[in-house]
Amino acid sequence: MHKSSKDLVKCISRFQSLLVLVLMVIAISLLSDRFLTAANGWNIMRQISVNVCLSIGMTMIIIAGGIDLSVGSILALAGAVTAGLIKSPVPIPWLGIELDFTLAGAMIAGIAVGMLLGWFNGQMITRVRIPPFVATLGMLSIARGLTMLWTKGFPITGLGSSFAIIGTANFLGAPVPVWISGLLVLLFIVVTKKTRFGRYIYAVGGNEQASRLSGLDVDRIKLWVYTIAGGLSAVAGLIATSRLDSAQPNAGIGYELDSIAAVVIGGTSLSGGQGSIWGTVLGCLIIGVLNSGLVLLDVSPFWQQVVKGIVILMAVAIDRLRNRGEDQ
Amino acid sequence: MHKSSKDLVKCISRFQSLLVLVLMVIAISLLSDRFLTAANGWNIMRQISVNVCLSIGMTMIIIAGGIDLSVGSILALAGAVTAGLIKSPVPIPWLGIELDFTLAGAMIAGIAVGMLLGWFNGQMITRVRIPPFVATLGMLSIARGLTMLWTKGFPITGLGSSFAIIGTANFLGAPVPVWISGLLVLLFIVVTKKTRFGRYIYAVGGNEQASRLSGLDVDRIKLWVYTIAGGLSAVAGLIATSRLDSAQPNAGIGYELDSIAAVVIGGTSLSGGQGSIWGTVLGCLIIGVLNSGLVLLDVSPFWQQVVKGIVILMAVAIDRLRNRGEDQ
Amino acid sequence: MNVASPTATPVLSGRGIVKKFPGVLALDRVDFDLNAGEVHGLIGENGAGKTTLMHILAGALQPTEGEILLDGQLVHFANARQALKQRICIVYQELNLIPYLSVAENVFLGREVVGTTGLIDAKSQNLRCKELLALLDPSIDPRAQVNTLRVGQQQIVEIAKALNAQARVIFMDEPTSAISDSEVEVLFKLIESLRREGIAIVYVSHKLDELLRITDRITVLRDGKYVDTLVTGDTQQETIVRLMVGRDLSDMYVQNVSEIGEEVLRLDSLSQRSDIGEHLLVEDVSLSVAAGEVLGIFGLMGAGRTELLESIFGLHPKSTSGSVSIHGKRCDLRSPAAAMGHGIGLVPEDRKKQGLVMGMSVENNISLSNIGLIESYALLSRRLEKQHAESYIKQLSIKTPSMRQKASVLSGGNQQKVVLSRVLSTIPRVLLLDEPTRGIDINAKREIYALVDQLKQQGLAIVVVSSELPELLGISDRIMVMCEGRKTAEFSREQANEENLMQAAVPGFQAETTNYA
Amino acid sequence: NVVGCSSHKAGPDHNTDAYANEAQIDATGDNRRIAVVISTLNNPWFVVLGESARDRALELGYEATMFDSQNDASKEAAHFDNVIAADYEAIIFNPTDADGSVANVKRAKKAGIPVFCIDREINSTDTATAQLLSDNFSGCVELGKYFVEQVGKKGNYVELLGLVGDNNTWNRSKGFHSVVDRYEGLKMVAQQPADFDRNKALEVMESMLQSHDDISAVFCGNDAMAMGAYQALLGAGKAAQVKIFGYDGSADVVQAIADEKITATVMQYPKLMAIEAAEFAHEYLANGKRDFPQKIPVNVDLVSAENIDEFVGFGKKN
Ligand SMILES: Nc1ncnc2c1ncn2[C@@H]1O[C@H](COP(=O)(O)OP(=O)(O)OP(=O)(O)O)[C@@H](O)[C@H]1O
Ligand SMILES: Nc1ncnc2c1ncn2[C@@H]1O[C@H](COP(=O)(O)OP(=O)(O)OP(=O)(O)O)[C@@H](O)[C@H]1O
Ligand SMILES: O[C@@H]1[C@H](O)[C@H](O)CO[C@H]1O
Ligand SMILES: [Mg+2]
Ligand SMILES: [Mg+2]
Repeated sequence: MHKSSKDLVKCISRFQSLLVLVLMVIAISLLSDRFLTAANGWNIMRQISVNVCLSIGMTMIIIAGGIDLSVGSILALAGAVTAGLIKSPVPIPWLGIELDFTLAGAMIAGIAVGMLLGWFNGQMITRVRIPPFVATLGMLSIARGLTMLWTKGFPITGLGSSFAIIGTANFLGAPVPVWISGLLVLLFIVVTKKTRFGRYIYAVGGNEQASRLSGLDVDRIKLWVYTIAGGLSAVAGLIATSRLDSAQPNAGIGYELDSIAAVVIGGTSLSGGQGSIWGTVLGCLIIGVLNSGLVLLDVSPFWQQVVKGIVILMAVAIDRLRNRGEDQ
Repeated sequence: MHKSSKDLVKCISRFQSLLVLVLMVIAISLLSDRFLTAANGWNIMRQISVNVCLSIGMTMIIIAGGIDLSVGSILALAGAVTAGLIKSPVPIPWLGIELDFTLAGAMIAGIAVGMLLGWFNGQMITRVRIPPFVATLGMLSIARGLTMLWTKGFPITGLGSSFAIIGTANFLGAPVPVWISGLLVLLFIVVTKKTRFGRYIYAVGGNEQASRLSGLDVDRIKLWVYTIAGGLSAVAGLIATSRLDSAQPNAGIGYELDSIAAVVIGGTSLSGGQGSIWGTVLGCLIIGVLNSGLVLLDVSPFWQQVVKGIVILMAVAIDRLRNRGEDQ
Repeated sequence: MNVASPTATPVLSGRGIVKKFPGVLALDRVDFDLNAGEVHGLIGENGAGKTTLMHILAGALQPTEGEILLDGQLVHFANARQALKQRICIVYQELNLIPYLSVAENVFLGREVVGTTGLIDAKSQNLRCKELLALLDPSIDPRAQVNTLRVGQQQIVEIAKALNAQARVIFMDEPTSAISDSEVEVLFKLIESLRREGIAIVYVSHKLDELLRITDRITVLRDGKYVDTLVTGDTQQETIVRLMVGRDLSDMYVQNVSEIGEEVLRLDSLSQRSDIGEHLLVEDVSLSVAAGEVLGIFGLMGAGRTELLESIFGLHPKSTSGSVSIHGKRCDLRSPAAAMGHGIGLVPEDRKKQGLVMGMSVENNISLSNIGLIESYALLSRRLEKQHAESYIKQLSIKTPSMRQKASVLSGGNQQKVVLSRVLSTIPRVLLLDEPTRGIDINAKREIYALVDQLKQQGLAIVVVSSELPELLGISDRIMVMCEGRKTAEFSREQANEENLMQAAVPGFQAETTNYA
Repeated sequence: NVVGCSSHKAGPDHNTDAYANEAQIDATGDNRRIAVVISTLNNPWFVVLGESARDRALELGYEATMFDSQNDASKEAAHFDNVIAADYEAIIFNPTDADGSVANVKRAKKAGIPVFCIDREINSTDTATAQLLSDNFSGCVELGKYFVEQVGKKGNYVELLGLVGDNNTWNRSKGFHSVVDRYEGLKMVAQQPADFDRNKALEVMESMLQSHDDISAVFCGNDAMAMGAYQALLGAGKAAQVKIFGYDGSADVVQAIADEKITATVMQYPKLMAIEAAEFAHEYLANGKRDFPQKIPVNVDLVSAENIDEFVGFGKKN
């Protein structure tokens, strides 16, 4: 009996965010007949695709016991680098040559830059042992400055119709950003749940010392997590840039908080060791539905902020009240 | 011998931020003769006074094992409330009366609002057991929304010359904001180091469960810490509003990160139980000197962000490298 | 006992191992040899360096000086992983499991079964884990999340993990400190069969009887120095104690008969519900303790003793029913603060997690519970705090380099004394001690027993929870037994003996003796 | 140019104390410095504005430094303090906020430093030495007329506002509505702020399109938002049906008008405005000129397919 009641709790807990989501969808649909349409559904999914990409990485980092405040800045830099390389070749004066990137080359370069910065985060955290919050806070500032330097403060626009595909085209009836984020979600659900690497992420976040003593190379695992997250931020940057047909130097400011909110609403604990990508996707959807719903219901932008704050609190409060017994 | 070498390390560690600061001051003075002037000294101290107020509260919260992302929004709301009450009386329709606040009344009301929101943070954290990061993230959004609602999105300006004293006047040769923040620093150094309440803050952050079993009312202590921090954010809001002679609805955006950076640079550990207000003041000074120096040295605004990020990393890195032995 | 032949090369040995921590010389040129197929005991007082030595031999720490030989070959382990590759495992003193992973996931951590797809094969892991656990404790479900298991079960999972690594050297650091007697028996059988397979085992324990029972040789450490290695067969308990302490110990238990005064603490059908399930952790317990009396409480792991003390101390106000009275007056104990206000003091079971603020200084810890004592004009006084701490450091002879030292660097026994000081500074009338000697060495134990006796003389009412029978029999005036949350028996000091206590502690006993309690 | 000295002393508008005066005399030596304080560099419009002012000041022989206030009036206040402490001689100023920036300018004035506001206004008529502002209202009157011409007298449209705390936002909106509101058939079905930001505009527009699928035009308070709106319409497959109107004359919108993606914008001349401000500062410092008109409207031009050949980004072809 004990066991089955526990299983029930677990089951509810797993589907709790889903429940919140469904209730929200029902409520908004009752208030606005424009909400529950296929077009709006795709719209919401397209809008959250950037946050989904960021939050996949954020989820893994948080499960591993860390945090990343630099995702928004990395997004901006990666987008700007790709856009810059698409628009104009890079001269290498001392070799007397110019590097002219293909579209694919420019995109790979953007993702590589994201991974490099993520790797740098990881190095600061694992080698120099700077706490993740501080290390990525430093990176937040550095990467933003680099973006400004690279763009000289100007957006880089007019990136061509091939590049626009990533952000704006449809494929088999679904927007390409939704395909990209959806495939990444599937990939990383498998990675986190079914591979050694994923298992180790949970282990490291659950008990770092024990993981080390069990023979895991804790530092390498963390380094990879941050590197991958950097790459995912870069992908988000490509989508955002393509959607705007412009790399904005101020893109992504404040996105770290949106992303953390999605992760937390999705049930991942900030103390590490627990959580899931699937939950995070629900978290992103809840935020997306909320954003869209508030606009459709014509709620004033000022109230929107209040309501959003309350929803964050409520989503987590439900979770905490349910778990109350366990952690005291 | 063993002991004395340890003492030395301790001593250096205590004065390390001071060392960083002194080195920075020397370096900038060598490069610019406009830096080391009395006027610029007061100038820097006036500039950091807002961050000092915020960071006193942040330090106590972090020592107690928490974090507060809502300081910037509370600053904005408190400033707006005070400004609003100074400008126009509040009608209470169902009583058929109007409440007309005196200047002091308006200021007290602003501080009370700050404390109320801090108290609400504390309630969320201690009763509902929402992790501080999330609870204050929600408040960040809610208080910003409330500020927007209260101001309808417009700044409230023209607050009169008496109110301007707080932010702009001098008293005995020093700017009033420097007096305010300086006195608060002294007060809270005594509170944290010399009173029961201060001792309890360290205990709660060091080991919550042991504190509870030692008879401390952990929840009440935390509640007070958040409430006081809310009040301090409000004071910061009054200073900022008075300096500008205007309550800006978008005041304080992103200040939480500046404040956390100051606390961390000042040697307070994000894991709680350790740290000092004095260190935080040094952290604020380091950031202030850096900001002022970068401008005086004519560093481009884009490079400034890069340099600031690097300084955050370096300040903490030195600390970590020095401590390396201890925590492994 | 088959004593390994001294001519064979040891599997693993340490030569001149030195380990310095900042301010502490934990190991001072220690030599250690471990032979294949032997069970090698390691003993010494708290802080003697046992754990440190094991960690170095298993790669979890690097020595400051000295070398490690594996099969006579010089090796260097940069981390635990490299030692694990050589199949050298530790069952750690501090539990080292991942709380949110399942039993099987923990057992296979770092050596996952990976299918041809590159993905983890959870099914076969669970299966193999089940087989492994069948040897140890079949009641553990491989899919259960580890943090839902009892401490003892978690210890078993750790052992299963070492077995699964097919270790040829296993270090066990106080493996029985948290498991029940029946589990101990299982463990010993297992150790025996491992030995027969030629696996070398290092066994650390403060429990001399265990060491004498299962080891082949015993190495004694004192203050980080190697003292001697004895062949177990020819060794007397007294010899070991003398080597550990460096002198002969007088009687373990001091017990003066004290004047039993009037009733101080009284419980009337106290019950406590579980936060999670609906079952009762403590069920209908009534008792009474008088001034100058020590009431011992015995029971197996999970009998509900800790919960009982915690309920009295006001830690679970919402789930507790029944009444607590002090000096005949019923008290409403809503919180530890309220309990302390009524003169109740608790020394908790886990001093690291519950007893001390490890990052705070010794003096700050001592004054934490009664900070009013060191206040003057609403401010804390350095001078008063120092005096206050000094008096306790002297009274309980706490060994610390300085009272401003962090509590974390003290040895277990001294940490326990700091907790005691903190509790005593509230001037309690009732003192609740939960496993007051768990994990502390024999000398520190003696001092604590003496202290308990002294406090009893002063007229305190004392309740001691312990899982060690000799200890309880040595210090209690009366002993109550608990099983599955219920009080199953109560004996006077004269009636009590190991047999009847144990009988009452085993489930199924209470049916016959309800009338007794 | 040393003539300036005497006229400083005679300057009518400063009840200068000796100290400030001395500093000024000093500064007319070889170390003459002008500060360019810009509300944010997060938008190319401002980068052009700031850099043009700085470059012109450099040409005129000054040391010039650019400050980025990051849209935060408090950061701006800190810049002013630094500028005052460092004895700059003049400030070319793009305020973050019409009200919130007034106190800063007052402080500078008190310290004897002239302030020339560009592009954005402060709500005070006697604090800044001069304010050079695009004639936003009349620019949008022109735009409003063209809007009616293009969209017709009937239809639904939406408006994206800039920053709600900025006067430009409201002057543009008012100018536009002063014309368009006279036609009852033209209905504004939604009005939302998008902070002059391209990304924000994209998101707001996407959401607006969900509730209003029958719009025929969108009026945006600047060009960054017009481009964001265009991207949203493109994504929704409505770029061809919905006419977009912007404001600024940024390079990408000028191009988009040529490509017939966007219908019209209003060209403001940030370079002219900035250069003129730098020259005013020079007049003030070098030639002792004091009688600047308080508000100087800078002419703006409607840009549409009809005259697109005359324009490049932020200016006229020459
Ligand atoms: N990480 C560390 N940092 C500083 N000192 C340490 C550290 N680990 C152990 N010590 C010190 O080294 C000495 C040896 O400790 P160790 O844990 O090896 O003793 P032990 O014999 O296992 O004791 P116990 O019986 O309490 O488990 C002690 O003085 C201890 O305080
Ligand atoms: N955190 C927990 N989660 C689940 N069950 C628990 C928890 N803590 C205690 N229990 C259960 O509560 C019951 C009583 O435990 P309690 O700790 O009071 O026993 P005890 O006699 O003091 O044993 P121990 O020697 O382990 O302290 C046991 O069944 C135990 O398994
Ligand atoms: O006039 C400018 C530009 O329109 C810019 O695009 C936004 O800010 C306004 O002040
Ligand atoms: Mg040990
Ligand atoms: Mg217990």
